[in-house]
Amino acid sequence: QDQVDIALISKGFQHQFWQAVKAGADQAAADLGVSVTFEGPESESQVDRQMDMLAAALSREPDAIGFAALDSQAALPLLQQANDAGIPIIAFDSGVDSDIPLATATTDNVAAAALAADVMAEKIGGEGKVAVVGHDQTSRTGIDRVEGFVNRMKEAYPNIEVVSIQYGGGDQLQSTEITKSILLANPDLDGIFGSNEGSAIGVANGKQELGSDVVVIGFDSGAAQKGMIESGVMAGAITQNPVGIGYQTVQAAVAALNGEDLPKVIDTGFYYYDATNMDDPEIAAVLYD
Amino acid sequence: MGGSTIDAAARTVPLVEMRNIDKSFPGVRALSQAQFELLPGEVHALMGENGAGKSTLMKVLSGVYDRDAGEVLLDGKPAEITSPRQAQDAGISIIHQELALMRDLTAAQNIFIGREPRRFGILDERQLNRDTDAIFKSMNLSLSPTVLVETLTIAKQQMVEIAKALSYRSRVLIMDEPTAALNDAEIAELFAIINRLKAEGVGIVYISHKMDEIKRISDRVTVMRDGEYVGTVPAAETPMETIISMMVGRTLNTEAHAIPDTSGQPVALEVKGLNRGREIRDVSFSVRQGEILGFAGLMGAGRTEVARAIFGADRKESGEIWVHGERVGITAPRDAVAKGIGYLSEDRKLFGLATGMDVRNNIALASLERFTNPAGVLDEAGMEKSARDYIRQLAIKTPGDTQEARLLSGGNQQKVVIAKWLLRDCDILIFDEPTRGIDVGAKSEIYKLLNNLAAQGKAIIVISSELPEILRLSHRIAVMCEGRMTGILPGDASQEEIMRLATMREAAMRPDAERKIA
Amino acid sequence: MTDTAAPAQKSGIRMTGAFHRLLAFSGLIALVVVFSVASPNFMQTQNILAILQATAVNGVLAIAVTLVIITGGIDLSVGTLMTFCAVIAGVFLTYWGLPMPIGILGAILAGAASGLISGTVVAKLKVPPFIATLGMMLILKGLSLVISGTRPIYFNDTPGFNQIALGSVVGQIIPAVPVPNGVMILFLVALLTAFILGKTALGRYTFALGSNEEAVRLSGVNVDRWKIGVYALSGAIVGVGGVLIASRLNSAQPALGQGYELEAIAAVVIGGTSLSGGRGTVLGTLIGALIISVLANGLRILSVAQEWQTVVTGTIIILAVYADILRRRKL
Amino acid sequence: MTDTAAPAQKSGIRMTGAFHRLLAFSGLIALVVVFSVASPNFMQTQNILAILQATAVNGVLAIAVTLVIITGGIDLSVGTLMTFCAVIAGVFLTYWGLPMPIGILGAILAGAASGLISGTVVAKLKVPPFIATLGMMLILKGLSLVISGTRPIYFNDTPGFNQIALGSVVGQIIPAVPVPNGVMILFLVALLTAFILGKTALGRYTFALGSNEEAVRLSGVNVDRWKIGVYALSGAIVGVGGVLIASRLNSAQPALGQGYELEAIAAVVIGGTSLSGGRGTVLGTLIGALIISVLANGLRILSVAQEWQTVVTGTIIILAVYADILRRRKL
Ligand SMILES: Nc1ncnc2c1ncn2[C@@H]1O[C@H](COP(=O)(O)OP(=O)(O)OP(=O)(O)O)[C@@H](O)[C@H]1O
Ligand SMILES: Nc1ncnc2c1ncn2[C@@H]1O[C@H](COP(=O)(O)OP(=O)(O)OP(=O)(O)O)[C@@H](O)[C@H]1O
Ligand SMILES: [Mg+2]
Ligand SMILES: [Mg+2]
Repeated sequence: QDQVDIALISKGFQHQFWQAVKAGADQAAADLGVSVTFEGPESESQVDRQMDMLAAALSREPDAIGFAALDSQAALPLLQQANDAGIPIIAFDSGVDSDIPLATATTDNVAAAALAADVMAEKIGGEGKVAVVGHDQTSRTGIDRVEGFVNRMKEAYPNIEVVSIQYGGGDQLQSTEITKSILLANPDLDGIFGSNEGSAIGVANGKQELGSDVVVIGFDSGAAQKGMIESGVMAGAITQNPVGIGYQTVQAAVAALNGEDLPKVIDTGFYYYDATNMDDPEIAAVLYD
Repeated sequence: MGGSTIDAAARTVPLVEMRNIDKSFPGVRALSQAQFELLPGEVHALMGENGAGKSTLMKVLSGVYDRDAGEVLLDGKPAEITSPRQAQDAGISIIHQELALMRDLTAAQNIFIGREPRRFGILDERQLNRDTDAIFKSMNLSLSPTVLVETLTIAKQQMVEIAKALSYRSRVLIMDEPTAALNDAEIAELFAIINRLKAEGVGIVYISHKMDEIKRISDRVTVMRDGEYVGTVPAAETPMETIISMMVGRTLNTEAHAIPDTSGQPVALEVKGLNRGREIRDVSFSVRQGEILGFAGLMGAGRTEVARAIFGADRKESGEIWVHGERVGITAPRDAVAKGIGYLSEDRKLFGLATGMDVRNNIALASLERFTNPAGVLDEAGMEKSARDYIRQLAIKTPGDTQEARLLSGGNQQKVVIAKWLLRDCDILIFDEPTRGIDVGAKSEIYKLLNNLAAQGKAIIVISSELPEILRLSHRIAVMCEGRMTGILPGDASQEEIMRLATMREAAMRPDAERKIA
Repeated sequence: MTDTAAPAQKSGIRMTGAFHRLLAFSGLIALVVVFSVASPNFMQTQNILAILQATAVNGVLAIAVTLVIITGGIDLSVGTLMTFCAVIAGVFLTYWGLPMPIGILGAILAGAASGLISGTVVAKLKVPPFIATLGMMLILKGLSLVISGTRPIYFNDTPGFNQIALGSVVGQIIPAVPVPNGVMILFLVALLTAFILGKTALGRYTFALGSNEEAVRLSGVNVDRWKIGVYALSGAIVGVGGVLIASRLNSAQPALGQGYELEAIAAVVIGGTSLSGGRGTVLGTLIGALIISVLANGLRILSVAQEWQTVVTGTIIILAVYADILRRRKL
Repeated sequence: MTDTAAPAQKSGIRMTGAFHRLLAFSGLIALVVVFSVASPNFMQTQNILAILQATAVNGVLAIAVTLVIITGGIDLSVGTLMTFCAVIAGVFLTYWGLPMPIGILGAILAGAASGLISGTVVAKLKVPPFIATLGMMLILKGLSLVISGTRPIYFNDTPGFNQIALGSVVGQIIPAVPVPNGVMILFLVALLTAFILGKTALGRYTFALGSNEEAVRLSGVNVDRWKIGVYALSGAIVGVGGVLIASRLNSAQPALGQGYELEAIAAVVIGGTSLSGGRGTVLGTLIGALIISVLANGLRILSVAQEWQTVVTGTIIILAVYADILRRRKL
């Protein structure tokens, strides 16, 4: 008898966030005695590549599928096909506008970024100029986090102006250069928000290289970001629970295969962390290296 | 060169012996049981029609191609030469028929490529240029070692190739049509060098289609036909007709040069006050229908430049061009072609042929519109028929009209380009060195063809560096020197008159005059 | 050997074509055999259709690039141009509510216009194709974002739009083989392009330009015009690719596309088209595109770790081209 | 005109060099002037240093590609090779705890080894450089992920490692101009490469190969060996780039690098090196890389919307190359 085979199609692969999701999934696979594959396109813009991956996964006839849709509409025909074949589907990271997924393990990116805005406002004293270094101009997470941050600032903090929003593709080097330009063009800047791990590290790098004392709020975790928060270069960061997302996705898939009922939404949560609470067990559990 | 040389040589061990060499290319048997022998201190001419296999045989000897079968002996001992390097080490160097220079490097860098003088691992450019200068001086060549090769005319590039071959100080020197691009003065210089090398005991293989050169320079002649060995004869004792009939397997009749009276014919092309920098200075002339106007001059006289300027291939600074009594504006070759002017360039590989395409398409290249229906679809059958017609008419040696042009021998490539313009049916034709690298048989066919075209009323300009050719063909002869037209002579002018006009220089040529980059 | 073939084909699709094509196929067949043996899931109809579907867009782009490469050029802008065309379709259909055929035509014309610009920059300004199309790649990438307002445009208001790629006219006739329309469109584009290359003056000049442009110019041909024509045709084909991907995703994704050009070029070269110009076939390109899709699909079906998939793909690309070179040398 | 110049320089840096270089600089200067006028923040020492720092990695990669392009080839693998070399340094220093110099040497040797492989595939297997290096790009990308275990490797245990790029030896001597070491390394690499190109046999053959490879072969030169040598040297230089980026980020990021090759090639061509081989200069490449950095920095300083930045960059790349072509035509 073969092991239960679960195919996870994610939004990305190389980035640490997705590797953390993969780690969680692998952990769950080991705990539950199933086998899991994990695949994702190179960038969050390659919607069609994700379709090809999903199609290939379907051909493999897995027992269940976990899917983080880059574009929920584009995936509908294939998801329908999976549904018709009786393959249970668990959505993760972002939801799909459809009833097909039995459950969705996700973070509310808009709310998470709004929390970043709140922290930023507090750190800079409720007024001043801030900037955003985003990771992707068009992907769901990219848009949600930048808009979540900017809209919260507009609504709640009229004295804070977002002077510049630029995108570094999540590439650390590019984000570093962008940050330096922003800092040099706006010498009176008070804070910068980096919208994912690569962006946040790039922002902190840029700050360090110029010897600026701007407040940096990051997103996600990883060894570098944790180190920067410890050393004070970065004030703090929002983290999701990627390991938890991966783990719970696989867990939900197994539960579905066992015929258990699932909640429609599994909120995996998000947290603000800084040097003061990083070692709290609750926080430490969701941080990854 | 008397028989004594041969007698003396007969007793020595040959430098090179090639026995029963076979070499095939896809679809072509280039060599079959070919033979060749070279003695020390001998100039051995290798002759044969286009595609006879001369270049291929020499490429086998110089390590460019591996032979399929046969033996090569050096100094009587069997030798394996599988790379140009091995050939060099064995004392064999070659001047290739197709120029093989690195255009972006200087003359000196080209000559010593692979053998650069170094000091502490660093290139010693000073030494390099000194050595090169010494070679140039020994050749009586006024050329700067630091000139970029791409700025040189074909003739000067050829001289650089010769200098390169000489620099190896080889015992065997192969020259594959070294004079195709040279003028008489340069040829005389080359022959002086050959005689010097001969005296030093160097064996020289000399390939040329110019019959008079063979008589002047060579001791023995080996004739090839269709990749096979035909025979070896002493040069001095054997009448030219015999050699030619060995080459072509029949005797050729050379017609007398008849100059028709075209003075009553309307002017087809008139050029007034053409100017461009130093290359073309106030050139005016006209050609009548049915007339062949020869263009004579030394290397770099500007004849090619004039032709290209008329044709619109290069821009001109001033000047008028009149076609059939109507002033025309020509800014690109297509304007010229639209006015019925065709130009056969002097460098067929670079400018004449789409080498990757087949013979049929090369012939049709200038006339595709004619074979295109309103929907843009080509009439392939029509193209095939035309191509086959011209392959027959010009006796182009090719397995078929779908053979790739690059696989033809040099001479046959030239014929393909001629066919292209004939098919285009231009009534003003400019032929720039039409017989460069073409064998005697084909040459006389092309002469006949040019005469026929003239008789049909076409106006023809023939640019040639071979005076006999100019004299043989032209109804009138225009002579150029340093960009100016120094005179127009009747077709029965003497060589001396032409040379006098061709050397009517304004000022003595500065030694670095060819360095055009300023 | 191919003396029996219609003479018309000989230059465009070359004399050694038949044999060569057979051998080029053999690489593809070898891959298929290996994957079939390795996984029972590979040879299912569903999976074959998935592979074909995955080939559609890249295949169309590769055919477009084939034209440019035969002239001796290269086109790095096909990926972002595809996206630009998709966005144009989105603007026409969703923002402006125009009828579907006009949206499709708009996308194809936008592609042709962009090709016209690239071609003009290459032919008239003499900018090397690599740079001209690299510049265009960036320009089009930016413009797609500008025009779309940096977010996807959905085609929900144009019912039937996603049937262009996903529906199956063939399946309606023969239900057993529901070949998606996208794949049929790829084949149609391939046939049409092969016809243009083999039988028309434009095709002949495409080869001639790649063989020796100067000789063509000196033959009195208006080289610039034909070259621009080739780029425009190539752009129009990319426009078809834009419609296909928009239909497949039922949306125009403005950030998509960069990187697709390299995959398309790889398909072209694996298919035996020479990067130095003058030779190439549409059939070869199709095979090249299929090899890439089969490889990607097969490795996924076998659940090969993603990082190793990349390594294997890189290796196979080199080996495929090397095999092609060996084959030619033997001929 | 340049009769007084040392003859040795003529081929490497060309006869028309002096004048041409002046004009190439003028494009850079024009950009600098425009941005200085447009923003008071542009001409600060800090910003100039930021631009230089931003040029370091791309500059080194561009110099590496220059060598290959002069031979008439192209190298698409420099971006991912850079990452691979950085990962190797990470493995040596962080995973294995070896001393810093060995880590640096390891990265450079890894680059040279990869160049050796690319060069061998190109020279011996006759695979076109475009494809050989495209394959290598994918292979190296996968291997970086495999070797690093798909996660960044940090250099926290190697104190001083990030001083390689970020420290400033110059600043310690002249505090007013704290030019980062990374920039000095770029200049060193440039000087060394210019020397090799102009004064050594390897350099001579680099130009000769790009000019007429067949002629070099017919001259009895071991073409393959030298070509492989050029690729290996180029790879070693990319290795330096890998060390630079690792030091700058104080980590080896295995997912980074793809896309950097096009920027490097753009710098090379903007700098006047011909993609058809045979001609090119290191100085030109440096200027080209600076033009790209200045452009990116200036547009960011001016807060031009990102999508428009891409459009402007694409346009300027085309215009810069076109200006270079016009200039040459006049000479
Ligand atoms: N590389 C090649 N591939 C295929 N065929 C070739 C090749 N080189 C030469 N040939 C063919 O071999 C035959 C001999 O050619 P070769 O160049 O030796 O003739 P040649 O006597 O030097 O002629 P020419 O006087 O025109 O230079 C010709 O039929 C030619 O088409
Ligand atoms: N590519 C070039 N770059 C610079 N100068 C050139 C170039 N080609 C030719 N020239 C120069 O132009 C002048 C005319 O050369 P052209 O080739 O027209 O002479 P020609 O009379 O046709 O001689 P040939 O017998 O060599 O064909 C010469 O001074 C020559 O040095
Ligand atoms: Mg020959
Ligand atoms: Mg001439």
